[in-house]
Amino acid sequence: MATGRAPIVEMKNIEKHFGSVIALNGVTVEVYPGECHCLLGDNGAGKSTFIKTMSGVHKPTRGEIFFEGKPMQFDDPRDAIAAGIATVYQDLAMIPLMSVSRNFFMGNEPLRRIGPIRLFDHDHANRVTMEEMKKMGINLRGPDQAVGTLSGGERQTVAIARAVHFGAKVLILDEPTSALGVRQTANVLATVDKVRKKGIAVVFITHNVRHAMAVGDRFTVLNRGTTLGTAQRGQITPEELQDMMAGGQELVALEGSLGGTV
Amino acid sequence: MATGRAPIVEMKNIEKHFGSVIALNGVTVEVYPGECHCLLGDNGAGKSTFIKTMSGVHKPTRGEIFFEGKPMQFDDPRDAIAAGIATVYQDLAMIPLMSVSRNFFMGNEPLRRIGPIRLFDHDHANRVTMEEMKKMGINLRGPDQAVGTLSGGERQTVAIARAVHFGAKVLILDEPTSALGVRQTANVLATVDKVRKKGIAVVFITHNVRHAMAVGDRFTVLNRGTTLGTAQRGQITPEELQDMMAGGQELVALEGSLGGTV
Amino acid sequence: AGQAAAEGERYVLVSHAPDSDSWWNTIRNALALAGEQMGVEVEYRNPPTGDIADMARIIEQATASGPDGIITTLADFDVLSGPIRAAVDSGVDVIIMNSGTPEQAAEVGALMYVGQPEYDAGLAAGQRAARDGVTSFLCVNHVISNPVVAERCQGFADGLGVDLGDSMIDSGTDPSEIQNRVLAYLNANPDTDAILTLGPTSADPTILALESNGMAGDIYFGTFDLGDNIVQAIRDGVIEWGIDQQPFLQAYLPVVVLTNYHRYGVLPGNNINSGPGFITADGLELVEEFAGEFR
Amino acid sequence: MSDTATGDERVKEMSGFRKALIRPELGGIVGTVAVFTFFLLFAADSGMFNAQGIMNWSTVSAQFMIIAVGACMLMIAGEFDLSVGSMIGFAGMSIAIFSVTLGWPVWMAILTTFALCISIGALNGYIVIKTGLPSFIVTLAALFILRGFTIFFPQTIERRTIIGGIDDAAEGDWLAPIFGGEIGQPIFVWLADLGLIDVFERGNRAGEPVIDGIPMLIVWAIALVIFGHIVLTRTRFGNWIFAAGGDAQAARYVGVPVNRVKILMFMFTAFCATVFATCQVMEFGSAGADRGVLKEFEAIIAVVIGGALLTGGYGSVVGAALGALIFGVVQQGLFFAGVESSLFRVFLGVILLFAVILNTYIRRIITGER
Amino acid sequence: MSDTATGDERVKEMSGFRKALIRPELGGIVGTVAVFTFFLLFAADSGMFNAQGIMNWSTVSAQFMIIAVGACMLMIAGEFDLSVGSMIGFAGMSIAIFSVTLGWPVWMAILTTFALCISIGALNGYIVIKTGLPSFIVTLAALFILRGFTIFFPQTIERRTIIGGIDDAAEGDWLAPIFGGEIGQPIFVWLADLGLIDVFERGNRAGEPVIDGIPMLIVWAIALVIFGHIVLTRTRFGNWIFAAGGDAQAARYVGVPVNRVKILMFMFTAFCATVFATCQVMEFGSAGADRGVLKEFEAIIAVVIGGALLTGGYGSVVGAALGALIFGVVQQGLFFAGVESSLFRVFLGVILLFAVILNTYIRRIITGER
Ligand SMILES: Nc1ncnc2c1ncn2[C@@H]1O[C@H](COP(=O)(O)OP(=O)(O)OP(=O)(O)O)[C@@H](O)[C@H]1O
Ligand SMILES: Nc1ncnc2c1ncn2[C@@H]1O[C@H](COP(=O)(O)OP(=O)(O)OP(=O)(O)O)[C@@H](O)[C@H]1O
Ligand SMILES: [Mg+2]
Ligand SMILES: [Mg+2]
Repeated sequence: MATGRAPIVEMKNIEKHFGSVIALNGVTVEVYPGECHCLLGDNGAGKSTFIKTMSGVHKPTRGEIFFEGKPMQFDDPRDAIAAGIATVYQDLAMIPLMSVSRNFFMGNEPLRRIGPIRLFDHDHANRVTMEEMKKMGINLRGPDQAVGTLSGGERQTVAIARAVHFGAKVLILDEPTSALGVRQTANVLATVDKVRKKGIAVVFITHNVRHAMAVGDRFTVLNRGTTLGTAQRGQITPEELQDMMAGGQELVALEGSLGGTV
Repeated sequence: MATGRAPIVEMKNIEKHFGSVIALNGVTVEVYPGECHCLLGDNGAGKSTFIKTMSGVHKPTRGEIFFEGKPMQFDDPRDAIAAGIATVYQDLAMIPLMSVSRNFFMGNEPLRRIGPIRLFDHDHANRVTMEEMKKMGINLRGPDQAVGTLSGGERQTVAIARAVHFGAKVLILDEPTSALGVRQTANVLATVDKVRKKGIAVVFITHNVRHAMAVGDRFTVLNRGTTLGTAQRGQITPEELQDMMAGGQELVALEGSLGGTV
Repeated sequence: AGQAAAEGERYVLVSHAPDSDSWWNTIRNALALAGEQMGVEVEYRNPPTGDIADMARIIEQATASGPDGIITTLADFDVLSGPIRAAVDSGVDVIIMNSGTPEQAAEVGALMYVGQPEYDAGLAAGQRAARDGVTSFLCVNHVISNPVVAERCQGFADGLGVDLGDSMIDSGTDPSEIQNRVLAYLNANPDTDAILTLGPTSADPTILALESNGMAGDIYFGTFDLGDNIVQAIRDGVIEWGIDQQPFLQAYLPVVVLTNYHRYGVLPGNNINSGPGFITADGLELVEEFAGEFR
Repeated sequence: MSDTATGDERVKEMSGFRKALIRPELGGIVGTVAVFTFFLLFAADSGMFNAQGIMNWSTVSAQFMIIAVGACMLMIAGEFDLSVGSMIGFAGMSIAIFSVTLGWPVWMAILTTFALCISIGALNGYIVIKTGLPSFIVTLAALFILRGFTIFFPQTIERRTIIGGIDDAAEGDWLAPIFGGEIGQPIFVWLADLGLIDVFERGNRAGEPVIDGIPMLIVWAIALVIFGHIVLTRTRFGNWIFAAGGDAQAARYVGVPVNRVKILMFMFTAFCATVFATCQVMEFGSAGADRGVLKEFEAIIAVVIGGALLTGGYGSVVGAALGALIFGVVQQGLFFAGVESSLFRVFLGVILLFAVILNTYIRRIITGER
Repeated sequence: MSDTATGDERVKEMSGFRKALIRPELGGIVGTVAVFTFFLLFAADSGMFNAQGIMNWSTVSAQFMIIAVGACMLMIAGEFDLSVGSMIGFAGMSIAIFSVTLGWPVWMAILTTFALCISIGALNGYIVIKTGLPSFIVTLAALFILRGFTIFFPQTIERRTIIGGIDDAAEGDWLAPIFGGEIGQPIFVWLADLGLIDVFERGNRAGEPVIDGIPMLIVWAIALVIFGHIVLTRTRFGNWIFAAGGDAQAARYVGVPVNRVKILMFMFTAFCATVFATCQVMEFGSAGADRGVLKEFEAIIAVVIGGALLTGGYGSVVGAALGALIFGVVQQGLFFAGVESSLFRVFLGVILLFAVILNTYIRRIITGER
């Protein structure tokens, strides 16, 4: 599905060291518009670190990033966001004490000019927030409800809605479903599907092979800071993927009922 | 598998209100020794709240708790732990700045008498910690390594090892696998299986039907603070369970590939 | 603050001292006594932290509450002259006490000045010490940030005819720290001739310091203001003299003067210097009995 | 999908009235009403509410307000500054040394001092950001360092810890009246003519009204409160301040320049402290090394009484201003009511405790915090 | 399964030497060595290191140690107490009022004061636990309330704020020497005979050794440090203190009685403050209303220099004791070295900053914190 088109993000030989810890040791990944690229791997494989270099949170120790064909250097999440890379982090980027609409527009505040001064356009923010949340199936008490009063699933939805709303070209989701219930998960996966169909590139991190198989177009497996390769949808069975995710080693032997269910 | 034997914990008509929020609205559940009792349900269904009343963190607003047939009132997690109820919380009860062995024995410090004074027996604590962690397949740098330097999966394992080591009769696990990789998950499930076979009752909370089906003997589904009933293993298919977990409502319609995968 | 007292006059005394400054207790006691004896209502006000800018606000507040008279210190002429002048102009009679100079008192329009100009007192003490053969000294300043009190050291240095230089130390208010800083200083400068302390807070630990290093009675030791331990030390010969500016009079006289002025229109023609009086080992009886309370 | 959606059977409804009432400033408003009621009952005839009395507690409250605005915005941004008090002393001394000792024109002394103090604020912020240390520690160090220099410099240069004569130096200066002047004199003359306020009875100002005009201190306080309030609630930057204090990491992730926000807030706090110091120096004409002692606590107390959260991310400038008003009125009011002044601290402590307990309760309702 | 297992190819090994070196007290040790080296170089001939000089800075350091031990353990338990300084003033005044004004036997006055102050500590803790407010606010309120009463009571009862004559009252009391006495006099006489320490050359004590004995203050400091160190590192309760400060919620979950631990630590802090006050009162024979001002900061600074984490869960009593030693030596050393005394605050601030930066670095290595 990706051939013929130019990749929107190319990460080449990315390395990232934290002091004495080598978190990434040369990872190369390409992401194409309109695809859902799944990033899989063990705990501590370096998935979060990798997408954080993509979104400007970390600067890679070595390696290059091309965005829409041009070499790019993100000094700051702001730069990445401005370029069109929106990220929903594993540790949710929501501020519980602030209202939903302030959170929704955090970092992208709509402005209204009054003469020379530019003010935060609260009316616009509130209206858009209510609309967007309704589209996602969430009825807020009001736009000034504090995020702290929302459930985990609701917050996740706000975060995704926010990323999509601001016209991201690339949407990165770091384990968005790990703490979610069945319905909430279905909802998120459906959203991913919808977003992808709009031509947005989605990078999706998960530990759940089934979730990956459900929405993924391509699958990259990381292991201890290096990549074990990228597979196209249909070229790989869930079982093979599972094996790769476990780092190619034999799984701990489980008796009877347990085999193959995880 | 549970019939004929007396339940070790009986929770009858438990209600729990937080100010104006009714988190539990009359939940009745029985747990038998040697079974793995899965607690399932939507986000915010009240699963965590329920097990917290079982482990003495919250006092139920209404309802009764019987432990080994006798009515019990836990004023404090200490009481529950003393009675033999050990819990691994969703928000891990580990202190990152403290060493593994101090964490392992936190609340159960081994003492050594020197005349009239009783001191913390560090040697014993260190030895036991190293042994227990090795049994779980984790090689520590040393017992005084800070928990903050462990990965999420490792911490989870410490928490479970700790609970098992202190001779719990009931082991409660709140979403232990949600953030874990494939291998780590398999490991935890295998541990649950092992623990259950020792005759310990396990209460296992998860959003993943497959994990539940893999180790569960009985399944109780909570929905908006009430129970939708308890099913025996083999009496229910994963699909039925899935439906119940989603609160009996139709799932958000997903196209093609997505159906039935979550 | 009702106006129910026998004759109805109400006087407010405003000091620059922080709450905990014990020297001002004598002032408060004398004020209360004078109020009782004259049948007038008296109030004592001070900035809790000793901030003189806050004191200016308190004078303004006192003016707003419309008393018959205000008795105030003039700890910082620049800061306080405005509010005091405003008080005078709005019809409140003002007497300056304690700090300031007679000239400054006249300039702000006060009726008179009762007190001991700090610099002059220090100067007198310095001249006396010079006569006794002192050539170098240590000034133990427990309120380094209060400029009024530091004037005493400056005056003393000028009286001796030496440069203040490093002779003044910031001792802090903790007795043990004062004691040990004095010890440290004397250790490092063993040829110091004299010690000047600026009140009981610094004098008491200094006495202990001298007792512990054996210089008690040996080194020339003078202090400002009185307290139990100072009197005892004068008796023991540890302290040469204490400068008594007679705080009692500084509070008592203005009340009496103001009351009589308001009742009968009589007013002394001059300022009253309540000090410096040098208290030495002779004639300590009454001083001893009332030290810290009325002396 | 939503537990908190309208009509959720698991949440009892809150009345509309109660909801309208519940704002961050509520604690401050309740406190202000309580305090005024109290003093109207117990000190009404003491002159506290005549023109001079009102001017008196207004001025004191305005002083607190100026530093409270800075402290409030910094606290909302998740940090705080214990060096405010020392900064006040330092700024005043700096103006005095530049203008009196070095003989610079006063406007230059003031502008240089502003530049200097704001740089120190920026340095505080920079250290906090770079080292990741708690601001408590960093600004505690600054508290000691600044106070040390404030005593050291004048003592070394001028051999005393108080420097006067600034009013003479400021004569005819164009900048000085902006801090030390007064406005609205004609209004007061007119009010005095109407007999609404008293006039001086004697002296060379006999016949003039007892109140000259509104000191610039009060103007600055009001201006800063309005400025702070608008920035905080109406601008993009205000949203960033809340975000930086609520969860700095989360804010960074979505592209809020948290470091810049925090450093700017440290600078703003320093600015407010310098405004305070400049007004004081221009009004009184002298700078002392002990100015501003404990003011950092007073600022923090005013802010906390006004409903802000010590840990950041929540609060309101209007609340902080009300906190300052309460503080000022109580402090001066106790004098008017003739209460033994050593009990002032006791009252302050008790009010602080009650205010925070009330505010915590209000905040829990608003934010659903647990 | 483990990333951090030995032999992980992704982690560079740390040398054994470096590992042995890395302890929470390292910062304190480095600081102590640095400070002593400095003064040995620059003030060796000033008498700082003769018998009297050593006793001098030892006494000052011992004072800091007494309050630092309490503050340290409380800080590790995740709270802190700004009312320590006020508590010192309050406790001293309480002993004075009971023994001098009310004429109670001194031992009864001391014991009653201990009971009273420890109860106030417990109340502080209780309010913090029950309301969930930050201890900063609660103890700030206590700071004001206690200081207010410390001034108010003696002023109302005795009409003065310094009460003397406690030494006379303590004559022959069995408890007083435990706080105000000295031990080891014969040793010093013997040392003086050997010529190892000087004797007074002039004054009324000529011929006696310059040091009488070791003040009980130092004995108390050492005893408290040892006690605190053992409790913290060697007992079950010590583990609970770390747990309560590291993550109160997590500790509660596994059955640590967090509330009890925290309240007990508040009580212990109050106990230390009272020991400090009692030693001071017994040594100086008088109690003043301004005793202890700013001591809360000094205690916190000593603890933080000693490597404890302001946010709790990490630290060491030995470190805090070293912090107190550094503090005391620097303070007295500057006097010996003849540095302008107003610069002491500047040094203090600078040392504080450097110490915490060093400590943060060490802690990150130990705990893998990011
Ligand atoms: N800021 C940091 N400093 C030091 N080490 C870090 C830092 N962030 C991550 N690491 C280390 O880098 C490695 C990769 O971490 P990362 O969070 O990227 O893993 P992950 O694949 O996202 O794991 P998970 O599935 O558990 O989320 C881990 O060993 C981790 O401990
Ligand atoms: N301390 C509390 N105060 C107020 N409301 C609470 C509290 N704890 C839980 N709740 C509310 O009670 C309900 C049940 O929460 P609970 O955490 O038990 O859900 P859960 O089933 O564990 O959900 P998840 O699968 O997301 O972990 C939610 O609406 C939650 O907001
Ligand atoms: Mg991750
Ligand atoms: Mg839960």
